[in-house]
Amino acid sequence: MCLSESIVLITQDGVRLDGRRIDELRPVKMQVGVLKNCSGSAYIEQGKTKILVAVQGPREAHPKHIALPGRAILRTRYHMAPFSTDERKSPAPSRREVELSKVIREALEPALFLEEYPKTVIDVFIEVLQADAGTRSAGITAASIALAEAGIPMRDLVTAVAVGKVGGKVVLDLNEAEDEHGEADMPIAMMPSLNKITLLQLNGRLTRQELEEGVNLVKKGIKELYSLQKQALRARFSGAQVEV
Amino acid sequence: MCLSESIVLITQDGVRLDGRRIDELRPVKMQVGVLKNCSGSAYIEQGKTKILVAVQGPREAHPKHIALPGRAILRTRYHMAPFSTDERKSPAPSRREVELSKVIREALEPALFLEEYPKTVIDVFIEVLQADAGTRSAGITAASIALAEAGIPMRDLVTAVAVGKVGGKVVLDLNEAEDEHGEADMPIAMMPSLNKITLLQLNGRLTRQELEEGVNLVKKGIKELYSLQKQALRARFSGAQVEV
Amino acid sequence: MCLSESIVLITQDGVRLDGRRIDELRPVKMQVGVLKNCSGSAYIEQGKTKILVAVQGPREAHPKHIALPGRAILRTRYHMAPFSTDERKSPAPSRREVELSKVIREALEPALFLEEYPKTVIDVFIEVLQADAGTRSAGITAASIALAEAGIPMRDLVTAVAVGKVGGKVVLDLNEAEDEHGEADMPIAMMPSLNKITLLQLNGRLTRQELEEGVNLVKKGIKELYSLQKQALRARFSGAQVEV
Amino acid sequence: MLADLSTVEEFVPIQQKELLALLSTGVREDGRKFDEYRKVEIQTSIYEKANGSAMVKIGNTVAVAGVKAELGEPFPDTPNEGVLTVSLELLPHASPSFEPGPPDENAVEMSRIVDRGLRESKSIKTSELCVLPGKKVWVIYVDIYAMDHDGNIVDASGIAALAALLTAKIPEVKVEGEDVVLLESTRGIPMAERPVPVTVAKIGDYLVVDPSLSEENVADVRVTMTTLESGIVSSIQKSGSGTLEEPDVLKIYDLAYEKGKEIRSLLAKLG
Amino acid sequence: MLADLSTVEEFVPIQQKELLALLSTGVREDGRKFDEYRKVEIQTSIYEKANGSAMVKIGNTVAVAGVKAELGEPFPDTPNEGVLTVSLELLPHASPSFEPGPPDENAVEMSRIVDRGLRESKSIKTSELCVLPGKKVWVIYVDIYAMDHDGNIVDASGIAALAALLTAKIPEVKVEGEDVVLLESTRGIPMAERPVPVTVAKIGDYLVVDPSLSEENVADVRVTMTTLESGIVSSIQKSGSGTLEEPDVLKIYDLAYEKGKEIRSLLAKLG
Amino acid sequence: MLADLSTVEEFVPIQQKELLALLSTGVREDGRKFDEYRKVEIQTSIYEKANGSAMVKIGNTVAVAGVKAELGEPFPDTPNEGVLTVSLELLPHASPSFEPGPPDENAVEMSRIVDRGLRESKSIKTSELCVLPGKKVWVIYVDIYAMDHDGNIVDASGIAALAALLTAKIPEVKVEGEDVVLLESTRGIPMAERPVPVTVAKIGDYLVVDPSLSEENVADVRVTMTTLESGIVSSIQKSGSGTLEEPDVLKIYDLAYEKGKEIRSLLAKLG
Repeated sequence: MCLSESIVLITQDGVRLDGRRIDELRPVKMQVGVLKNCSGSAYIEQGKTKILVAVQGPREAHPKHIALPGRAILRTRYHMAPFSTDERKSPAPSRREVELSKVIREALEPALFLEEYPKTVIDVFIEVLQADAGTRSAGITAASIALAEAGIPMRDLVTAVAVGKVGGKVVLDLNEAEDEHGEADMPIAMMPSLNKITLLQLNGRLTRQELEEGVNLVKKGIKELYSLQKQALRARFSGAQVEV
Repeated sequence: MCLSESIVLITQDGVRLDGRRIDELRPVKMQVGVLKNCSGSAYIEQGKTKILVAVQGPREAHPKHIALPGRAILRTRYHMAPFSTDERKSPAPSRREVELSKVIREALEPALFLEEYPKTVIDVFIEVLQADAGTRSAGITAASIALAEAGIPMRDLVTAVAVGKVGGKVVLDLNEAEDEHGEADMPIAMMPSLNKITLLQLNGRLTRQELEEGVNLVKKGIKELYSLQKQALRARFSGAQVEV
Repeated sequence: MCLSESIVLITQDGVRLDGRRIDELRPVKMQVGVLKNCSGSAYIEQGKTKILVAVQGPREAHPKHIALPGRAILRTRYHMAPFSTDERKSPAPSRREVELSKVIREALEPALFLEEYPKTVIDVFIEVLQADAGTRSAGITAASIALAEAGIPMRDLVTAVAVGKVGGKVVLDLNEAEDEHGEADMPIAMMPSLNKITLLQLNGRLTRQELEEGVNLVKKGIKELYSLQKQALRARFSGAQVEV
Repeated sequence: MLADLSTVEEFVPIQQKELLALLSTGVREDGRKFDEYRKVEIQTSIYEKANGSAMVKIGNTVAVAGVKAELGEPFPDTPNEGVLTVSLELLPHASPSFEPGPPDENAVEMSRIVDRGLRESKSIKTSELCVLPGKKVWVIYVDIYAMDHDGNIVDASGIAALAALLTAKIPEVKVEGEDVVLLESTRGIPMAERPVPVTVAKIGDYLVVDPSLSEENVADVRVTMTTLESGIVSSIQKSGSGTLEEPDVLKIYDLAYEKGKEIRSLLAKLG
Repeated sequence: MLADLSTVEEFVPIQQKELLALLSTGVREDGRKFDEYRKVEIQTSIYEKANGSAMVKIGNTVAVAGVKAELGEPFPDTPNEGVLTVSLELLPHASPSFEPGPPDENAVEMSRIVDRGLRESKSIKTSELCVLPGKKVWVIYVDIYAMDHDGNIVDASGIAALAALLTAKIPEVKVEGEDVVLLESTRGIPMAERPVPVTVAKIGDYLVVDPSLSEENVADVRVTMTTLESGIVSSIQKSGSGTLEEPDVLKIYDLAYEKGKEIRSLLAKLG
Repeated sequence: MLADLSTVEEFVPIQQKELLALLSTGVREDGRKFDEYRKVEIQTSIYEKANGSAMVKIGNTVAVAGVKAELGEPFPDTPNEGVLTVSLELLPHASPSFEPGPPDENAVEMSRIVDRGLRESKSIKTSELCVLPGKKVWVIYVDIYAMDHDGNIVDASGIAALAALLTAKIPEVKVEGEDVVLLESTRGIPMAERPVPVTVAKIGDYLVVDPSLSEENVADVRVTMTTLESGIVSSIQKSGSGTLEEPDVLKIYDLAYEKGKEIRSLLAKLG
């Protein structure tokens, strides 16, 4: 993250490069039930970021010794397709992907009643088909509705989006240019109805006050995404035809 | 595979670079029982191609969970020695070796009564010591007699050889120069007495008619190799001394 | 190992580069019980060589199928820290580390009553924090007292040190310059009270007579180290406070 | 929740018996005729960051291909030719039986079938991808993802790879001495052939084209033949531990060529 | 002998109940106050073959960091900047639950937390580590070892890395045309910031700073915030499958900044 | 079908008792004297595509070595010397207890014993393998395969490697400026020494040379000593979890030197 002086990421009037206001999400599209051979699936587009999520399970754990007697194991895999980035990404999992798989799992886990499926495993596969910033949060948002489609009982959905600091201002939902040339990126996931934070990360530099501003701003984005998640689930269960 | 104009791989009269006719095999040497510390073994030379095959098993499956209750598992490993090729080959298994291990297994499996050894594993190890084309087919031919020595009951032997297209003509049993500069390579394995095809691959370009010609020509080669296989088995079981 | 003419590793009077006599050990410091979260631990400095050893176990074997019904399995891992050498060492285990892990295990194993802990595993982790020759022998010397702290019953301690040939003379306990520019390095481990050799290796060139001389000289070093080992164990069990 | 593979295998004989009974009446489980391909849908240019991309659906089977072009070094033995690299990943999304991680033998085999189909037919004019002889050539990566597995991933993958290549755009370049400058303008990847893989399954004595997942599960053998417009077959792969009769070879060829033509006509509409 | 992880997990609820009862009386298991850090000891220059090294003890938790500097190539997109590479290994010495071998997700996460703390704060003036623009720069390897695990490895590792960097010496160089000569004289690694990570655990409703191992075992969540002298926070990581309330964020920030100052004053004494 | 390793180990005490009873009468299971090597057969130049190759049989133990020579870069610290790379694979053909795949610790140890035997004795004149100082040298790969394991793979491998090296042919080269041209004519690999490894097993109190598989299975210890014509010992390796008495060292040396001479005389006949 480096502050590049030559690019004006945001005008005096608070208009961003792509025309958005400070507190505006990118265009978002979500669909549930886009795949047939898994327990649940969802597709999300947030700006140019495009992600396909599938849930497999609950199913018997293999190998058996990983199973827990009192609850299901949740496993997550965050992965980027080789063609998802400007430079081709090696398909081998990077250290970044290992870390994100972990924090995403820990963002989803608090919402799930895993104790209802003892001795099983639930797999969440998040495949980034096109990466334009915000992939971990869009991945969480989509994973949550895929888990719902798979019938895993939940306390609440999990909804995520990043706030960041760009041209000195705290803004919502960075795109790639803002992420690269801005000063900070802070992805946050919440259970919106319960008002609990399940993921919190920061890369960059924020003052105490900006931290506070960020946490306030993010809730606006999460609220909007939450209602899109519920809409996508309704569309799925009202029997509407869904396509990838 | 590229048609190199400058090399005349075959004359007008149908004589090939190494003096063979179109429907002629390379010189073949087969021996059964060349190793002491395995269940079955065979050594084959076909032209300059030299291959050593060993069978280990049937034996208890490790780890146990791979075992099948109703039949033995057949595993095959096709591997090339680092010194077997013109350029030294890395000993790590290539994608080509992974694929050939699979198609070879599927070429041998139809001939075996695997249900006679439930819960066990039978390993076939094919080591190419010198590669001069036709290694997968020579490997199958040798593996089949090594399995016979190991006492695995069979419907029929499996016998394999390639046909190909060289200088516009469909020919039997390509050598390396023909494989490299010719137009097509089509290895085929059969259970000769049962007249069943168990392996069929093609790399290169053939017309429908050439495809038909190839399937006809290959049977001549398979018939000859089949009789050499039986001869090698007879030599082994008549108690003749055998050496690597 | 190459004989570099320009460096005088040893004077006519038998004085070595670092001032030691032919039969003199480097300064040695040993401490037992330096770590809290393992079954036993020891730290050794021998010249500039610095090594930390921990023992974990006896504990249940994982995966279970590696367990032996009649005795504990001993596992050893010899590893060098990336910052332990002049050029940064890759943290991935080298073939040298694999070999040394094996010979170290076989040097320690004869001293242990492994049959007292059937079905368990005992792990010995040897981490070289700074390498200045003699790391395998110092690692063995330290591992032995860490195993004693862990309460594993023993026939005798195991004590190790190298002899070598430097400037034409057989000397005790090579340092790095002597190892690199000398003619031979012969690490030896013994159970000192039982007078049994448990490790013997040689790299370099020795005559029959030098081999004999080396085996005699090494016993002087082993005797001195043995008494330091016992002193370190007494210090640990007399309750003295110990720090890394 | 799918039972694990070993159990599936145990049940095969029974399922096969039912399916064979059905096939003996001349119809397939999903009502198709033996030589009837499922509906094929092709979408292209779906990912802007890729030089080319395509999604192919064959019924409920979905495969996606992304093409990335990078300047790189040629192989020493072909200094004046671009490089083609094809890989196929069976996404764990596509089936409960697919595991994430490095490709297993099935994924390796399938990606090599697709790769050979493109390569042996000389579909790409690699000599036109040379930029600085012996030094810089275009390296074309084709990464294929099986996303939803309802049978016949190979054909879906091969068609997706072909569609992505046919519609890919790579930058034009200007060579100044030893330097290569990428221009704003783009061109297509020069293609000589449109090789289309068609898979036929043999179940008992019946040959059925474009097998569904349940047909694959009980099939003795699958054969993929890749044919060109001219009728030339450029790649064949038998897979599965069953056998073929000699006459099957030409029967399968005829099916593959016929269906290949139909699919090639769909590709022609991509422009 | 520690029980295996799955069993531990089963017992968590019970241990947590006991610890919560204790916390409700205002004290921690080891007698500390909620905002009390354990005693921190820092030793530096302990390995002569490393350019810099440090051992940090937080109570019974021990981490060691070694810095090696080598001349190498810059990344293509930052041709005039040195390279920083941070890695953390959880030595099997440190805990019966650590396995030797390639880092698992916990080790990867922790090393990335330490790495980001140093990187995002721009603590190292990487532009001053450029030797020959585009060709030769200093590559700084920071290898951290967790040696004894009694809780809060992340802070111990981050402080050890920082202490090793602050006291490291790298050779001065002379550039002659395209050749780089290493001189006898040395200099420090140019540092702009002293980012200190501080970890706070949430157990039930209680926030405790610098969690011990038994606190970590029952904590719902750990949050590591790395702050700078100016009060800027340069990296945050929540880890663990629990949740935070919104007001926790600033409470944790305040704890992290306060404790960071204390630790920074210890580092100031290193000279 | 061999029982798995753990079971074998359980049975060792019983087998050892029987073998010791036999040894106490002065004979070995196969009738050999304690200092008697099995029949050694050496064939060379068996693979035309290798620069050198050899098959060595010691009784029923078979090892094969292939030498490939390639032009490559020297190591930075020895810019004027060729490179020797030795590796040993225990083919799964050789024993039911060998697994295919990357070498385990036994294979690594054995290949390092063979490697050190060749390297520490300076058997190859690496300086004569330099083609363009600092840029191009011959890299000599020696790949050894244990094919049939009836005991004493190390000696078979070391002798096969030596025989393959002694009979290898590498192209002569012509250096034109920075270019290296390979000529049609060939020369041998320049050798200074013929280091021969000889392995002695200790079973109870008995030292037996060239142990068979059943002897290895019950031996407490194996010691391999590599000696040169001059009597110099250039490499020693004790392996196995048993112990040696001090006088064993010279006894083993004397056996190794004596048998090494016999084997060296066989190698002399290769021409």
